[in-house]
Amino acid sequence: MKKLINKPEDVVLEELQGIELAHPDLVKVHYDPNFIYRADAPVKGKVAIVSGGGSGHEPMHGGYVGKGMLDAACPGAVFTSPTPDQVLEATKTVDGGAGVLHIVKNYTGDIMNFEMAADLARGEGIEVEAVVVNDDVAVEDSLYTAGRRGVGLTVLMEKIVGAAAEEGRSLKECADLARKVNSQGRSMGMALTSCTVPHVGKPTFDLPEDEMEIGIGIHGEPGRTRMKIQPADKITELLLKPIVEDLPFKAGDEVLLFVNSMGGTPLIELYIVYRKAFKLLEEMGIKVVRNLIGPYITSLEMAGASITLLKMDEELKKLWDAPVLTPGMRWGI
Amino acid sequence: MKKLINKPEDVVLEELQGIELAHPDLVKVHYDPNFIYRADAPVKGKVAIVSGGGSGHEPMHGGYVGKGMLDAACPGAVFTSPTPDQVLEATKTVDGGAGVLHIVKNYTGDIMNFEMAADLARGEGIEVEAVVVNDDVAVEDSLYTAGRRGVGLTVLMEKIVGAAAEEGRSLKECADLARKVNSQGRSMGMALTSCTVPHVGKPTFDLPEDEMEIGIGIHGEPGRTRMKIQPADKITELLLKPIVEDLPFKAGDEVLLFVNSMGGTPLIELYIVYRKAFKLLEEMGIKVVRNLIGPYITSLEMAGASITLLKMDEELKKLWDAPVLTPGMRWGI
Amino acid sequence: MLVSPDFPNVTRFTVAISKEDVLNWIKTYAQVIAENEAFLTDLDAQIGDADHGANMNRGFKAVLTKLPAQEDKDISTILKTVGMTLLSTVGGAGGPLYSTIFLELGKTLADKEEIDLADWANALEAAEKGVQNRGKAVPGDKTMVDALEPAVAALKEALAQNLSFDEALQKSAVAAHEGMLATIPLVARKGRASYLGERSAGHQDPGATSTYFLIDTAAKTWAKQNTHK
Amino acid sequence: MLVSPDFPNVTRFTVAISKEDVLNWIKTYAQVIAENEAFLTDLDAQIGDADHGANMNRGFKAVLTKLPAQEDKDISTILKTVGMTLLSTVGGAGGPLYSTIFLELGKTLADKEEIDLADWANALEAAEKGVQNRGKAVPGDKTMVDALEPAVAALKEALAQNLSFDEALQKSAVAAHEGMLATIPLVARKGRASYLGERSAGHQDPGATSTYFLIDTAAKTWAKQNTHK
Ligand SMILES: Nc1ncnc2c1ncn2[C@@H]1O[C@H](COP(=O)(O)OP(=O)(O)O)[C@@H](O)[C@H]1O
Ligand SMILES: Nc1ncnc2c1ncn2[C@@H]1O[C@H](COP(=O)(O)OP(=O)(O)O)[C@@H](O)[C@H]1O
Ligand SMILES: [Mg+2]
Ligand SMILES: [Mg+2]
Ligand SMILES: [Mg+2]
Ligand SMILES: [Mg+2]
Repeated sequence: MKKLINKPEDVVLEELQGIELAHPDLVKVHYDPNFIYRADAPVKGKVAIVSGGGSGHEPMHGGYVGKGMLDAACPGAVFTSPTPDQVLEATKTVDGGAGVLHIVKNYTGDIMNFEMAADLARGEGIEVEAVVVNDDVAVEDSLYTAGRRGVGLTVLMEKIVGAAAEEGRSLKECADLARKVNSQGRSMGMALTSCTVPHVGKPTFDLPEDEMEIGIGIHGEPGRTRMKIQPADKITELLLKPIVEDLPFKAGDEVLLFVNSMGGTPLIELYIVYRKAFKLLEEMGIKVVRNLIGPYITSLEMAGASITLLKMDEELKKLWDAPVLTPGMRWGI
Repeated sequence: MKKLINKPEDVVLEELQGIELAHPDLVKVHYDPNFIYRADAPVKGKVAIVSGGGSGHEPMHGGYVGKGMLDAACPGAVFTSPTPDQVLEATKTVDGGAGVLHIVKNYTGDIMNFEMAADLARGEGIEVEAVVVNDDVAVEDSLYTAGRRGVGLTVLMEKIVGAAAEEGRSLKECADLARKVNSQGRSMGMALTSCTVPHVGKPTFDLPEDEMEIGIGIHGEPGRTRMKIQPADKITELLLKPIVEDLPFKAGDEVLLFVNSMGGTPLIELYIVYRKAFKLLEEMGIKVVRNLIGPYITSLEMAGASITLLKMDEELKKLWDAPVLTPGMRWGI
Repeated sequence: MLVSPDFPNVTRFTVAISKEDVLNWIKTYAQVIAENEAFLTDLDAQIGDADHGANMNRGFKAVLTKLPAQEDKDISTILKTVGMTLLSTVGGAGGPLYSTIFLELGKTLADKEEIDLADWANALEAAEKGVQNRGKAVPGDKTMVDALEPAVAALKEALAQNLSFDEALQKSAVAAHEGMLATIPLVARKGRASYLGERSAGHQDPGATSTYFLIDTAAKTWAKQNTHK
Repeated sequence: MLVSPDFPNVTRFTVAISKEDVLNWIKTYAQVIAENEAFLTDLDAQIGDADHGANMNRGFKAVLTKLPAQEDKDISTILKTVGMTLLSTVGGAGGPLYSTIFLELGKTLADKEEIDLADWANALEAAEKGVQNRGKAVPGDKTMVDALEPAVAALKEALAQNLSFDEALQKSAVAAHEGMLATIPLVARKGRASYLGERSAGHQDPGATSTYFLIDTAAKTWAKQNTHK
């Protein structure tokens, strides 16, 4: 295992210490239970946005805490959803009296832990709403399964809903907006290599030198299919097509195109993918009006990429463009 | 070779196409010869800052073109310095009448190609100054060698000098400032894995599963020593100590601490390194007043990290904080 | 040897589970989990995210540090403390679910100084219901329910058949084991493995495996080497 | 067969290098580079950045596309065109240096319809000086100068010794080869390999290798199979 870490069991703690030392102007870190929260929390009268999930997806979620985005993020162990006490404490800490919105990725563990925390918080008199992100078209959806995973769209939702909260919208309005974002966004990812969970010490899966995994999850969960490595243009097609067909996105639609690195794939390759995705969309009459390109929701050092499309309208564009000041995303401030 | 690319020989071209499609508001791309330049170039009366170098270090340099940073960047083939015609054309395109500053990393190829371009540009009546960055303490310096490599400090220099040019400083002032930054900054890097140059198709070097390379260059050039992998804290010490001793940085100094990913190392690990570096500096009485953490000067997908320290003063702090709007670095706008 | 009031024609041992037995069970299970961390993680790597072993081990290590201060509390309090500790240390799907098991056991066994087989069957049934309520999985979904549910059924059947204490526990362990193995061909419909669809078939469910260990450890640590009826 | 005016006692062939020879040399070299791309890159991977083969190959592929339009130009123009093409396609250290070689050859051979051995020696010496001026490397710095300098020296010596055309070219190729091999133990003082310090010793310099190929290709493509004095 080749990592810049000390002991595997200290990875999350030491990362939090690093974040605390690096961004004292933006965030504070609470330990035991662990959560990262806005330096100026609670913001009186503002709906607070809380998210969280397993660690290993940095900058998500801790890197998105700050003005215009999250009020708190609860990092679990690597790839393990946080516990209810983390979410409860974070919720209590950032509640500014206008209620708290939980943004939860659709994983059984995340759902259960956030639900328990929400129940406990409500028991303490805090108004809590939860919205589940489930944008991964790699997963077949069904009433009788756990449904789709929450992946890249989470980043976009946190930015957009964070802006709405900053604007002064109510808890219900924020939750409705989050559900709207969820209904208009779709993602799919692929991996060229496996990630290695620190406490496991070896790759989660073996991927031969000439193969790739299409439809990979952000925790190294196996995907839809394994196949021979294809050129980037072909891979881009393999990811984009199911996304477009699922919603479906249609000619005339305006979209945000988000090309994300799984961690180990460098920016130079993301631009190659972006280029092809842009052209494919153009051919379909779909107009890219905003974009995001980089490692924003990662799976440790996994090489690979994901594509997220979000259908945009004037409201979403305005909220996307609104100022944001966090360790991981910043503009306008 | 596991990469999201099409043909190895098309990597740079397609990356440029991606950048062009992604950031039309910020930059334009000129092909054949290849360079990326500010969408609003030439900025009349402003000193233009031009840099460049081999591709494979993204977001450097193309990602740093925009308001408050570079006016143009000339990308060579992967890990190969650009050619004089690229630099000449870029220089002519962005010259706003106040002269052009070339920021050149200290590699024989870069030096020679930029020098030839500068000579040609001067022949066409453009005032050109060049400043060489050579901050890599891993390399022993001597009058009788090619000296030290230019690495992480380049990013900081481009930001700071870019802000100075935006402020309206003269060519001489910008060049002096660049030399000041160079004289006050030092870097060192390490690798956990090799990078793979696309047209080579296999790793540049073999690094056994339990070894690392200390003092690595950003082109996968071998470093100072190879040794068994150590814990992150120890590695941080191995990088930081030679940096601090070289300038030397002293108790009471204010510094910018830049912890950089070589490409394949994810953010979670950078924060662990940042934490230790911060603490070591604290113990030495050196105060971190600014920081930068992320993949800003990479070596394709190489896993590893580098540390750069820059001694700060009020002038540098003000210029660092000045607004910047580029694909790869953005704040205040 | 007493005549059971429920089954008047049959003599049976009043073999009961003491607080020490419960503590012993939990401590032994913590050890089993530690020893099987890599195994559970390997199972999870195949159809999940390679953390089930680490999650459970982190949780039960925390339990072990909490136990000393609990040794003079009653069985119910001990079980609830285990549940609360797991809730705040395990995370993931396993955290709330294992927490639920122990919280339900604690709730059902309130005020008990000792537990007999019927108590145990009732408590375990409550735990199973709790898990099903929380996770919405039913038998056949390829989850820990697939080990828990047959264990409860086997216990109840053993009670009905008036099997010995050891035999009853043994039957529940065997049933859990079979339930665990039966997850192999299943296509997951709940939990992270369900994202795999058909590709989840052919792999043993990690949660069902750790649950089998839980039931099996009970059978082993509580066995009285008493095979009489 | 004429009596040489410089060496009146000796008869020698006026064996000259024609424009076709020059074109042939360049084309053959492009092929040699293409065949040795991986080899040159491997050498560069050890003490550099693994691009020398690709850089040279990119440059000479571009040269090949430029040549057809140059075939009716004179030798000097052809050589300068090669130099300019390399300058704008190779990049790195190799680009300006190889460009300098061809530009200097072109400059020195201005107006020549044919090149004799003395012309060639002069031109190659000018190229060597040009490389040294541009790169500031001296012999022993572990660079292409270490192949170029002995090749020039050998040519001049062969001229002084009045060796045959073929022999003279052969001597220069052998000298370049020896110079190339002699880079192996050297510690680099110029170029990217110099960053390695002592660790650069034990590896053959890629630029010296491609330069040896250049000299060797000249010897091979220009050989007249004439060993008379
Ligand atoms: N809805 C559910 N109901 C019951 N058990 C479940 C459910 N979802 C998951 N599980 C169990 O949890 C196990 C995985 O636990 P763990 O790896 O700790 O959590 P995570 O899946 O969050 O990483 C699965 O093997 C399965 O037995
Ligand atoms: N200053 C110099 N003078 C002469 N030759 C040099 C000099 N620096 C480098 N070289 C030659 O260039 C070769 C490397 O070329 P190449 O790999 O194409 O460029 P780069 O080093 O920029 O990647 C070296 O092997 C060496 O022979
Ligand atoms: Mg998990
Ligand atoms: Mg190079
Ligand atoms: Mg798991
Ligand atoms: Mg090279």
